[in-house]
Amino acid sequence: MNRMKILKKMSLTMAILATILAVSPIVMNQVYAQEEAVQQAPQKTEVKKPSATDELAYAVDNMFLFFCAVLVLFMQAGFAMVEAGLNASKNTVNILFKNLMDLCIGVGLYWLIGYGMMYPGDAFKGGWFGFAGFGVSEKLGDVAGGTLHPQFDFLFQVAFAATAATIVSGAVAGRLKFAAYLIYSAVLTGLIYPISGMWKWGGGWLDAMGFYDFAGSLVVHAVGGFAGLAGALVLGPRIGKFNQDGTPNPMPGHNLAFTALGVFILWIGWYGFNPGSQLAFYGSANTSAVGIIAVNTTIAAAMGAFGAMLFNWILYGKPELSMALNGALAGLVGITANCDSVTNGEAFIIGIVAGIIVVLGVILLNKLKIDDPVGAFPVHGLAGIWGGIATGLFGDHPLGAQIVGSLVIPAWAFITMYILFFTMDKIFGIRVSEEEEIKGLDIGEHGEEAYAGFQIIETK
Amino acid sequence: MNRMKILKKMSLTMAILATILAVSPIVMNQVYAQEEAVQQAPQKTEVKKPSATDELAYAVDNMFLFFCAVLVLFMQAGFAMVEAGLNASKNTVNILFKNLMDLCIGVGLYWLIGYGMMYPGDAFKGGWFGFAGFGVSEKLGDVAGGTLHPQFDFLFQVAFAATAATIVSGAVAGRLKFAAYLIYSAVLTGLIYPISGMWKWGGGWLDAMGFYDFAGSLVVHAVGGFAGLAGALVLGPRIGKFNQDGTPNPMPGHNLAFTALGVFILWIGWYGFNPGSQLAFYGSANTSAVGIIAVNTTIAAAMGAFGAMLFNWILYGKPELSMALNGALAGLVGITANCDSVTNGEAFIIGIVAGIIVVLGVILLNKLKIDDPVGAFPVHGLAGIWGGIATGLFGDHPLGAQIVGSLVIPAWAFITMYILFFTMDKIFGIRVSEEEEIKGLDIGEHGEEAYAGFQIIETK
Amino acid sequence: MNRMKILKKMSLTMAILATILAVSPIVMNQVYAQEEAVQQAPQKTEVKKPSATDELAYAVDNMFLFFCAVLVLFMQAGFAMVEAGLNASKNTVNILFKNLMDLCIGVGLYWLIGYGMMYPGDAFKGGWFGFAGFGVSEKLGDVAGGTLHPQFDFLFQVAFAATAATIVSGAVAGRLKFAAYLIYSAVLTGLIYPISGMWKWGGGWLDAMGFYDFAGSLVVHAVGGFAGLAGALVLGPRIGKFNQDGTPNPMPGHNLAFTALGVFILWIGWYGFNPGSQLAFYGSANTSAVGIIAVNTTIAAAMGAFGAMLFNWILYGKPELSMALNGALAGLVGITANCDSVTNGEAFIIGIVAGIIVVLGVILLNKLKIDDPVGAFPVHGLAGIWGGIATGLFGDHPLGAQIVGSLVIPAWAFITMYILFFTMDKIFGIRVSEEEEIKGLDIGEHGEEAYAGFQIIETK
Amino acid sequence: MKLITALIQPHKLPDVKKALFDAKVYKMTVTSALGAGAQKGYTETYRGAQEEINLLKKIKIEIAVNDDFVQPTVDAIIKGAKTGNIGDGKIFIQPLEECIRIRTGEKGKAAIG
Amino acid sequence: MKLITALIQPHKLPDVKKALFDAKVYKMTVTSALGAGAQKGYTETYRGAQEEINLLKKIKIEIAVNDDFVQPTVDAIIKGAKTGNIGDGKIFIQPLEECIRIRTGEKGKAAIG
Amino acid sequence: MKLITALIQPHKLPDVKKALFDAKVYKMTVTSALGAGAQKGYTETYRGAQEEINLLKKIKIEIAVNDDFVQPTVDAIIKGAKTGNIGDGKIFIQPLEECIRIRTGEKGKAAIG
Ligand SMILES: Nc1ncnc2c1ncn2[C@@H]1O[C@H](COP(=O)(O)OP(=O)(O)O)[C@@H](O)[C@H]1O
Ligand SMILES: Nc1ncnc2c1ncn2[C@@H]1O[C@H](COP(=O)(O)OP(=O)(O)O)[C@@H](O)[C@H]1O
Ligand SMILES: Nc1ncnc2c1ncn2[C@@H]1O[C@H](COP(=O)(O)OP(=O)(O)O)[C@@H](O)[C@H]1O
Repeated sequence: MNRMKILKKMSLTMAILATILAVSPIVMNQVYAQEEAVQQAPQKTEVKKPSATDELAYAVDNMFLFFCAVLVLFMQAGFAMVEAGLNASKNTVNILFKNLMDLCIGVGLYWLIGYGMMYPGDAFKGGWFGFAGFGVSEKLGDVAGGTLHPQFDFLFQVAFAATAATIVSGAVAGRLKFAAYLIYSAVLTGLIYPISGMWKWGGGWLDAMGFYDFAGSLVVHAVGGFAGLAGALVLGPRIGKFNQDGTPNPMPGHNLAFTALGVFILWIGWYGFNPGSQLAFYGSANTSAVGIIAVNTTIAAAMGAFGAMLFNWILYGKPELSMALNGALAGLVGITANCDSVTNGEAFIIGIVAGIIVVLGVILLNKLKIDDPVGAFPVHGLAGIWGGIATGLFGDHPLGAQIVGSLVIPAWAFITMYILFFTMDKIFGIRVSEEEEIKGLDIGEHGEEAYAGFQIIETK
Repeated sequence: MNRMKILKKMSLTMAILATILAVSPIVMNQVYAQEEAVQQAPQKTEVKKPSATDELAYAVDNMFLFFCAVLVLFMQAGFAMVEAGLNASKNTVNILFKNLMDLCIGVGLYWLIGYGMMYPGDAFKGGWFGFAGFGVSEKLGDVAGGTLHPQFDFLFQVAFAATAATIVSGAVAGRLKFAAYLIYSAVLTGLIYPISGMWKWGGGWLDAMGFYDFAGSLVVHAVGGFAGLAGALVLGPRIGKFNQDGTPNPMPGHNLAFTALGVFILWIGWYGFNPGSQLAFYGSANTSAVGIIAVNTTIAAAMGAFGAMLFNWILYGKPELSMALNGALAGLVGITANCDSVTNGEAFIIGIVAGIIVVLGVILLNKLKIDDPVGAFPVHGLAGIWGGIATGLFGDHPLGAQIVGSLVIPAWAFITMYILFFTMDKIFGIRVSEEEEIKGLDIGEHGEEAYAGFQIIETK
Repeated sequence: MNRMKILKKMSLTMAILATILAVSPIVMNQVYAQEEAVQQAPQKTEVKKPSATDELAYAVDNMFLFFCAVLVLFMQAGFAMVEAGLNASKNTVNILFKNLMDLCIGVGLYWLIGYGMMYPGDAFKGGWFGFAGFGVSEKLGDVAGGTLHPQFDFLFQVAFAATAATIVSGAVAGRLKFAAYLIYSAVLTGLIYPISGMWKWGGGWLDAMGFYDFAGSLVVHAVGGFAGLAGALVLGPRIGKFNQDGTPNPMPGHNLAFTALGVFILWIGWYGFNPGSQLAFYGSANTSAVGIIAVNTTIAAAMGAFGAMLFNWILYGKPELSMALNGALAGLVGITANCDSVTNGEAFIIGIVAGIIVVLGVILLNKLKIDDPVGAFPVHGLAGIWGGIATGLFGDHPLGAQIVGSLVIPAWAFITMYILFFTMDKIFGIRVSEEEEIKGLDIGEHGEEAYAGFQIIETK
Repeated sequence: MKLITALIQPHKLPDVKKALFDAKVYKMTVTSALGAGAQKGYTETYRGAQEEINLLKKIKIEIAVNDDFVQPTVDAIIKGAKTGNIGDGKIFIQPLEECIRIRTGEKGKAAIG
Repeated sequence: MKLITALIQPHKLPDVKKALFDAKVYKMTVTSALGAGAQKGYTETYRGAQEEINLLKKIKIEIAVNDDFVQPTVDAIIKGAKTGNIGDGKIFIQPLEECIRIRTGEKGKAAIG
Repeated sequence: MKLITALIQPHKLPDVKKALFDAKVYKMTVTSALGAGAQKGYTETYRGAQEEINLLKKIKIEIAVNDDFVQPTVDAIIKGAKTGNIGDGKIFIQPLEECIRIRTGEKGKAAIG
């Protein structure tokens, strides 16, 4: 009986797949037609043969971006480890799965529509929205230093989109339905992130206004952090997080070694995130910029961890690892917007302040009775805003524009995502049942436990 | 007494070592003599000083290959984590050890003889077997774009050899004797893999026939996958895997977080595997090719995971992480042969199909009562063949030659490895005792447990 | 009450921070003033515009160093995993925290003073000590192949400093106070390592003498290994390590999967460590050198693991994973000094001998009743010295100078660090209380456990 | 003296602890266990294989008490653990002949509390 | 009522469970344990240090039953766990004075099954 | 026959094992447990939230013995586990009605040792 059902489902799927395979060439041709239309104009200049120097500079810059993209993609492993480690073992499969699907859905949708919305081309300069067409060109454009092959550019950008999406999975951990998460993830990477991304990096209105965000303290991290806040608010805290008198209970993560490994991986991945955002290595000005960016990134991360450790030590009388790890990430987020505009010494200060902000942010969330299991909001939301402001304070960019951008982008992410989570909640309910939450989402949502054979005693 | 024995063994080893040290210069000279003889001819052209452009292009291409090789070598960590996570905790040390030794033995033997057999030079064009001599040249050859230093080429190729070998360790997990595994590993990396590798990449008969396998869906992955199938067949299933009525029992892995981390690492490593197989970055045609390869790889991986998740969801009513992770790998394996020959859209389809194949492959193995604990055969064997066929379907390569290659290489690996495992089994028995299997190979083979202090309740 | 205290501390910290923020510009200006003074002279030559070839070569070399630096920084994750895995679960947070802080403090201090002490410039050639000024120049110097931007150079060097420091954390695991460790770490990265580093790499007296240490078997690894030995000696063994009759008890690590992962990561990181130490890729001589270095590194690592496994098998009748993993690291340490000066075949021998040394070193430590929980001394100290000697035996460098350097550097590290640990111990006691040691440093020092929810049965 | 053993739902441990503390029962020993009872397990398919998981995670609490403390202790456990749903658990009461405090060698009533 | 405690080889748990189910014993509590008994441990050398491991992994099953169920339960355990080799394990039987179902407050025979 | 249960500090297990072996008690079952007793726990703040941890890690040793072995066993446990500090632990003694060796079916005195 059961077997019959499965066989039936199998054949059905196969039939659908066959149909897809049959029609796909047509669809794909359509995609390419549109795409080629868009790319027509610039392709013309391709006629003249590039010089050896152009070819070499082109190779150097694209190779640089390629390896940077790989580093940024590696961050997905870092997020997965950080978030899995900071949550209960009974939700491990769920968290890992959300991280994997972020990337997979992100790649699919950002390829299909997101990239075209985020980089719509000069026609939409200074605007609020644009679209360059489906897919990503596979054609070679101009060959010269500083010019990027669209495929490499896409690879780099899609990793950023996946990063923004994956930040949220930690904030909503332990209680959000898996299917709701997949919908959220699709909307963020396919719509919300590309739109606000276009405002700055696609040449939109924030860019025209003079707002500066080098590698995405706001465009990427604050978007993720505030989307996570929205999710945490709509969901409410996990069972047992807050007592009736409002005091919080610790719900410690099940594997801090995973969390530490994840932070080291993220730190490493950030060497793609920030330096890669220079988008060029050739030319001594670029080379020099990348060098300063890399060192600033390192110093801010180090001081973020150090600052958080020290501040926590002063406040609570002990150095806490999970806080220092959050501090390192906050330092990295804080320097992201301005790593090319500040000195090593200023990076030092930006890092320490970011580390302190994260400790205060955790206190603030506890006060407000908001449950963000991994500290995604303090790390990416608050330190992201700090990054935007610091760009004005230290980095010779107009403070006014920085403040506008540092308010508008978080607000955009928060409001749209609040509406999304709220609407989904009204329609089908986004929170798992109390029983499922208690038993763990691994059993409830996936029927698969992460640690078969290990005896685990969970008391929360 | 015990101490005396150890002291005796120690001095014996030292004596042997001293002898080796004494004779090694002679042997080594021998190696170099042969090697230099082989390299004589091309070395001659080295006389003229290369131009700055040649030097630069040479640097760019070799640097590209260097970092790609590092990424491929990183895949060893990925395999170790995937396989350790998908098995019982009582076999963790054994699995990790096999993965480490794959690499170590692979490096030793592939350096000594494998590389010379796989790339025997033009003299053996179109043939079945050749040998260029022991070791790898340390001499600089031609300096120009697209030319690789033999040492970098070796580094890249040895990582591929180790990959092919390590695939098997998952399929035979939990029951194969460690010593038998070491022998298998030596034979594969020193003999079987280089021979079939030569047929295609060394310019052998399959290459001459027009068979295409860009980065090794068949040459690397199917070889590993079918060797694993041979091992699993000779060994038979683990105790408790199948009931008397033939139905399978779940034997879930002990740490899916390791498995997920491993898959992320493998995904990252594949950016060395596929793009690096272009073997050049300089020249806008190469640059463009690498860009398309990298994006195709990404899309296929993402869609492999997505397809496997969805198909599993449809069949069994739940999204299963371990299946989605296998799906990502299957997508990667499927795109490996053709990543330079298909469009992004085709990569999308190749990935989804690979994801579905892996689910069907697991069902098939259960039906056939073959026990492959990590799904090595569906992921590397079946998706490998799919990659070869897809190269013909989508990639403008003659379908006939693709089918021949996609049958011959798996058959070669399966038959030779079946003979090897079978013969070893007849001579000394390759399966551990029932008692050892039940207690775990960590205690039986290594006297070392992976998780001292953790209380583990294993019931299988 | 508690809340009032925390609020008070919070405002105090804020006040201090505000003051720092206010005075920091002044201090920073000071740093830059000094720094620019130092950089004045070479800056002058910057006037003439570099040629395209110079720009390209500059980009290639700096990009090479950048990615190598990232790989070396990744080694921090490797050390964290290796050391965490080889210790008891009750000390996991502490070990991870020490590894994190090594890097953070190292970055801060090595940036502020260490780099200026280690590379003081030509003025201090052949000397014992020098100082170029605070901070690191952010100015572009000469643009040409082989010239490095100071920021990239710093990034690469600081990763080395952090490596030297982090080696110690394993040797003193399970009993050293966290605060004492922070002090040690600051002294090593800010003072001891830069001084002896200057002797060789900063152009000091050892360099003048003809001593050769390509990538730091001694300058980095032996410094760490012998500093660790000093710490282990001052501290004495962990409770329960040695019986009254002097025989050692096994205190197995709690997670060998972490240790294996860590070793794979370190191995990968070493492709930055050794090849990067060529400090240039452009120019076929450099390209060729890097290729040979990378392959030698690979072969030595493989043979180190293989040698250790085999020797352990011969001695104790079983292949032990933790020993093979240590062997891989020993092979890597052993080849570090000479990877550019030996052939592949010699690397083979150097690796095997290093693997054997590590097994003997563990036996030696047991005999001497010294407790080094992770084998830091055999791996980094003994194999480091072996690397120095092997440079003389195989590498065409004067054996005399090699012996001097291989004695002086370890002695320097051992003596200064012994004095430091001893003095700290006299002043405030560096060992945690017996009760804290038994319960674990995670609870005692950090009030945070690594594995919440897992039932762990520790019997030592 | 009696030894009271209770098997409860894991997430009820904090409530039971609180109820016991309110009843002035401060001493206990807690272990984790897997239990099969009236509560139905769940079915898992794992990679195409099916299995009924009928051993569910439980917490086992053991409390040694003097005879006059038996009823209050049982009441407290029920108060903390009861939800009215299947899976709430069971309490077992066994005779306890002697109790010794290792530190002092005290026995019986003096040792138990 | 009696409390039956069995210590068995870990890999025999599925068989014992099956035998118990066949004997209509559906309720039990399972924990993991380390046991020293007639079964010899094994010697490990770890990085040059030797140790005899004499605590082996065991599974502990506890079953509370009415008196007339004691013999069938013991028989079922033996059926499932016996191989004839050292290490097969032991069964202990203790008096059980009371059994309470937390959900309903039922006692004794009514509660145990 | 009696069932002796001891709750001791985890790090005292090797000493207790040794003392038991010296007293010729070779059979036992060991589990890990969390215990609340006279020993005070410790307070943790975790990310700004406070909690008193009052369940401390303990080791539980169960030994089934013949009546004449009760005293030597208790003495051995005390010898191995006692430090004089709070937290040393407790020993419980319960009646044991039957003991069966699964391998042979032997019962009672013959089975216990
Ligand atoms: N007869 C028994 N023997 C041993 N353990 C039992 C017995 N009955 C119940 N248990 C334990 O108590 C737990 C709860 O039992 P259950 O029947 O689910 O509760 P309830 O009947 O109150 O809903 C079980 O999981 C099992 O661990
Ligand atoms: N007297 C005892 N007290 C407590 N536990 C015991 C006792 N005898 C045996 N055990 C437990 O039973 C398990 C199996 O005992 P063992 O002597 O190996 O079985 P057998 O004698 O049937 O071969 C032991 O590992 C231990 O956990
Ligand atoms: N009445 C009791 N019931 C159950 N377990 C107890 C009881 N009293 C003590 N224990 C167990 O014994 C352990 C040690 O008790 P504790 O009071 O700390 O020892 P002591 O009083 O000898 O210093 C506790 O952690 C707990 O596990």
